Order: sequence, then structure tokens, then C-alpha cells
Amino acid sequence: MASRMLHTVNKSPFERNSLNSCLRLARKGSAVLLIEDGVYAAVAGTSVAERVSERMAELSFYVLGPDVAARGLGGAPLIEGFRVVDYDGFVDLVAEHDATQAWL
Amino acid sequence: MASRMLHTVNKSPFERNSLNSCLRLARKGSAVLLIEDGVYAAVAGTSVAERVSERMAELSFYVLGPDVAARGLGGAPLIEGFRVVDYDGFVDLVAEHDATQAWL
Amino acid sequence: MKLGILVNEGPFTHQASDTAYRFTEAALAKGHEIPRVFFYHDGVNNANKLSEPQSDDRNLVKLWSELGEKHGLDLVVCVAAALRRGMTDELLAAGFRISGLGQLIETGIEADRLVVFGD
Amino acid sequence: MKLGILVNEGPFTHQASDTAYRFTEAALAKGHEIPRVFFYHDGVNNANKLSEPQSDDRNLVKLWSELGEKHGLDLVVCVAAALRRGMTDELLAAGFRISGLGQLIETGIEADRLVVFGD
Amino acid sequence: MPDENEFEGEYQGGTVKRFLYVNRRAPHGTIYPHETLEMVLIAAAFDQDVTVVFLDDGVYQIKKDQDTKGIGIKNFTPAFRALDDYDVEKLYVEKESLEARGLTAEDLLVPVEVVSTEELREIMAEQDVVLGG
Amino acid sequence: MPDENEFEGEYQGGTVKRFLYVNRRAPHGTIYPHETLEMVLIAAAFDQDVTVVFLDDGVYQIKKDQDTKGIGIKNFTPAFRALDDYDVEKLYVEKESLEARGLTAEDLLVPVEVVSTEELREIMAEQDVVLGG
Repeated sequence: MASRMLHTVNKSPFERNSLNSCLRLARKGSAVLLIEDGVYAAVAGTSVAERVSERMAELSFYVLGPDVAARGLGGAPLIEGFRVVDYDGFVDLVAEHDATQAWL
Repeated sequence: MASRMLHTVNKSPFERNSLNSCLRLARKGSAVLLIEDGVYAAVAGTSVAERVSERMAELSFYVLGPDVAARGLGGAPLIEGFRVVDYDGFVDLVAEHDATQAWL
Repeated sequence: MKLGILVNEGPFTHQASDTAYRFTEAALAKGHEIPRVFFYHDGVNNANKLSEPQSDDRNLVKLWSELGEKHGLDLVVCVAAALRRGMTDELLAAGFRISGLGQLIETGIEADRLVVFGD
Repeated sequence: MKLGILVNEGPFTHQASDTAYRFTEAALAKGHEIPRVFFYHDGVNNANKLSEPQSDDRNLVKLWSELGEKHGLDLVVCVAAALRRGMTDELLAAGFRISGLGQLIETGIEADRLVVFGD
Repeated sequence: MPDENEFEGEYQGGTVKRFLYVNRRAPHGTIYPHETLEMVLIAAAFDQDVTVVFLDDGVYQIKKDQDTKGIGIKNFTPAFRALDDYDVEKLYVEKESLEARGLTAEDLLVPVEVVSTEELREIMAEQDVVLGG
Repeated sequence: MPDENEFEGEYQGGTVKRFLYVNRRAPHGTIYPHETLEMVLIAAAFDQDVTVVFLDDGVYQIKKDQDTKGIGIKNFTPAFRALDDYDVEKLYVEKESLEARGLTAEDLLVPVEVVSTEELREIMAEQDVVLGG
């Protein structure tokens, strides 16, 4: 019984509604991993940061480090509570959760 | 001197920020033509309708009829002020304006 | 009036190519001149002659070829975009040719309007 | 653990294929089994052997072929998606094969997880 | 609709998993909804436990009265009516998504269950394989 | 960077038009920003009057410190620094887009003029050919 989902989001939160929908529909206790252009939502101090912070108590948030570095955000402060993983960590997250859902 | 622009928007206003940016940056006196998935923004009574109506006095709004019909909106009431054109009308709009900008 | 056309997406995946085709057809019917249709980004896939859609759906590659032949259109596929996408001379449908991005800029300069269809 | 992979976009245009490749590589290095990599939508273009990116950029078609050969991966291109996009047997890079969409569902059933990379 | 030959070698393993299809995109502007529906039909042919949800612009996929003749694209959406023949009966639509678009259940071409965001969250959480997106 | 052979048959017509390039997308997630930059360079080689604007996620294209080694993709963004050599000097960034993303002009890898939405509106309205999007 898939009760713990890993959600991935690969779209910019400024351009698309994918992150919004993920945050609206991810059940308490599941994990959200931001990848590709999705990583912009992990940065502190943007106009979308509060929407993410609001669900920090209920969801676990991860961000893919190589995508953060690629976008010049390696030195930027992330929203408190985010954990940075690499591709190995991505694989571990998939294995540790019961199913994976990609928000495209 | 290109002073009258025709702006086209082909993205759903619910999914992307293309229409928002077009409405923010289109100068008074220019025209906006909604095509493809952009036509959803022409329908009255949605959560984005007001944003469009707010610029109705300054911009001319058009919507591509074949795309409206394809999406099952042929009978839906459109926001007041919208003019429906077909591909011929699209061509005329391009010819009548000084330049065309596609918001993708 | 001279209307240049830029197609930025492949057939089927996005409607852009359909809209561009219908716009081009309407413009020609109205007596406008289409000096060039330029295919960039995934738009280069519009020239792939191996494309075989379901029999009850439109075949955009064929439609472009036929429109090109009927009106003597210059259908140009960008070489740099085509190379990375594996769209080579041997796949080129009738009426298309591969050339440099400069041809797009030239169209922008020489046409009265450039109309962009993309995603 | 058995991890099935679904790739929904072509190389270069979207990062999805890059991410899928890197994920697959990491999963294999960790000892997981990848029973199948399935290519759907524009993902079928990952199998096009004619793809020739700039010499200083990655060649995803080759990377998938090499990873496939090294680990005996089953790289499957969806026939229906491939037909409309003109991705035929003659264009197939080493290690890829074309088959039905049922192979994706089978992967979903038999793998412990199915991971989707798309746009 | 999938070709007959898609069903060659139909799955005989006996395992039944819960397949969730997430429809979040408008029809016709892109091919994703059409090709996602093809994935639904194959999973059904494999006798899997299929659930289809419509949210965000995905609700437009099942809007009545779509007529694509003017855009020259084959209308794939009547095939949603065939889902019943494939025993795909769990179709859910998010109420919030409908309302934002000024739509109601009467505007839809197939019978669906309109559910709240909270209900949809529970339905989506209890799945094994998630496709679409 | 474009191949040398892209410049074969360089435009000799003498007409100069105002080419506007609109960058609204983030880098690396899609190829559009990279291929749009190639279009900028060719227009410059044709001695056209080129303006490049960055708004929405396009401002991320010129963020400093991008390091794409970890994602295995060639970083095309250093080529923005070459725009000056091509006499492309009119680069504008929308202030509102920067602010929404918590960025300032100091975060950018090329010298640009940061302008208000009103100013950008005027700049974008006075163009002949608009590319990007």
C-alpha cells in the first residue's frame, strides 16, 4: 500500500502551476524533491518561498544539488528545512518511498 | 516605426505566466490575439477573466474561433469586448499591425 | 505583403506547427507572399519524411511538402538545430532544404512581418 | 530493488533525458536493477542515431547506447509514438528496440518503482 | 485508440497494481493528453486497477462539444467515452479546478465523480504507479 | 556559439531593422535560451540593430556562478559575455522580475540596464522583428 509518496517537480514555480498543484495535493508525510528548473523554488527570499515554507511542517523537502549549482545558486541561501541531495540521494529517495509521482 | 504591436498568446492562463506577462508589457493601443490553449482566457466567469477585463479599455482583444470550437467553448459566453476571428482574420491582424510578438 | 514564418516545434507534440500551417495557407489564399518558412528548435522535425501518423489523423510533413510544392515555398530547416536532433539530408521530405540560421535573419530583414509559432 | 524508467522528452530540447540518464547511471552504480528504460512521447527521439550534437556538448543518444551495452539494459522505444515522429528501425541507435506500449505497463507491474522523467 | 497489435503478448503475470493517471493539461495544444489516454487503455487491457484523475487544465480534456475540424487535428476525446467498455470506471475530477474554470459536472462528456481537494489527495496517495503528470 | 559557416552569404542588403530578443525562460531546463542566443549572434553578425531583454525566468539566464558540470550539460551562458564583441550592447532586465526572484544587478554576469516595467514596455513596443518569447 503506497502511503508514502515521493513527488518530483521539475518546473519553475514562476512559470508554471506544477509546484502549486503538488503542494496542494501532496499528502502529509510525503516528500517533495525539486529538480531541473524546479530548484528555483528552494531559494530563500523569493516571491514563492512562503508558499513552500507553509508546508514545511507536513512535507519533507529535498532539492537536487547538481541542478542548484548549474543555475548559479550554489551560494544562495535555501529555505530553512531543505535538504540537498545528489543523483545518489535521488535514487535513495525513490527506493525509500512507496511510489513516485512526477509533477510536470 | 513599429508602434502598434500584435501580441499572440498560445498558453493556458491557468498553467503558465505567458498571458500575465503579455498583459503587463503590452503597450496601450496594441492588440492581443489568443490562440491554441491561450483561448481559455477569453471565457467569461473564470478565475482569470478579471485580469483580462482590466486591460480591455487599453488593448484590443481577439480570439481564434477554430481553437475556441476545438476546446468545446463554442457555446460559452466570452468576456465582453472580445472579437472572434478565423485564420483569415489572424492574417489580417498581422498585416494591419506593425509587428507581431509571440508570448510562448 | 511579405509574411515570413518561423516554426519552432515539431509536428503532433505541439499545436504550433498546425497553426503555422493553417496561417500560411490562409495568407497565401489572401494573396500575400510567403518568402520563406523557417524551421528552428524542434521545428526541424516537420521535415522528417519518415513520419507516419495514424491514418485518420493529419500528416503535417506531407501537408507542408504539398503546400510548398503548390506555391513554390522556400521551406528551410536550420542546420545547427537539425544536426543535434538527427534530422539529416537523407530524411528530408520533398520541398525542404537545410541551411544556416542566417536565412532566418534574412527573412526577418526582407519580409514585412515575421510571425512566430512555437511553445 | 527494480527501478523502471520512463523518458518522455527528446534529447537537448528538455533536460528530462539528461536527468533520466544520470539517475539510471546512479541507480546502477548503487546495485539496483533497471529492468527497462521506456521512451515515450518525444522521448523516442533519444534513439535517433543520426543525432550529432556540437563536439563540446554531450551526445545523449550515444550515452544511452553505451550505458545500455555496459549493463545489458532493455531500451524500448514506443512504436506508436515513434511512427508519428518518423523514428523508424533504420534510425535506431545500438541497443534500442521498438515495441508496444504494453511494455511500459509491464514495467510498471514488474518493477518495484517506476520513475518518470518528462516535461 | 491503440492498435490491435499493441495487445500482443498481453500480460499474463496475474499481478494487479494500482495505476494512477494524472491529467493536468488542456487538450489539443499538446499531444500529452492524447498519448496519456493511450497509456490508460493499455493498462486497462492488462487488467490493472486503473484510476484516472482530472485536475488543473486536465478538466478541459473532458469538456463537452469539442469540435476540432477547424484546427485540422483529430479529436481524441470521444475515446474517453470508451473507458467504460475497458472497465475503467474510477474517474475523479477536482472540484476546485472545475470552479476556477467556471465549469460544472454538466459540462463534462463522461460520468465522473467530482471530489474535493482533500478527497483527491487521499485517492492519489494510495497508488503504486503514477503516469501522466 | 554559431559555426563559422553560419555566416556564409552574410547579408549584404544594407537594410537595418530593429531585432528584439525576448528571454523569458530559465536556462538548462530547456534548450530555448541556448538556441535563442544563437539567433542573437547571427542577427548581430548581419549588422542588425539588436536589443535583448530579460524578464520573468529569463533573468536567471544571466545569473553569475552557473556551473553545469554536475548535470553534464554544456554551459552556454558564458557566451553572453561575448555579446559586447558583437556590438550587442542594448541589454535590458526588468526590475520586477529580478525582485520577485530575490536578485539584484550584482548577481548578473554581464552589464545590463535594469529598467521598470513601464520603461521595458516602451523599449519592446518600438521593434520590427521579435524573436524568442
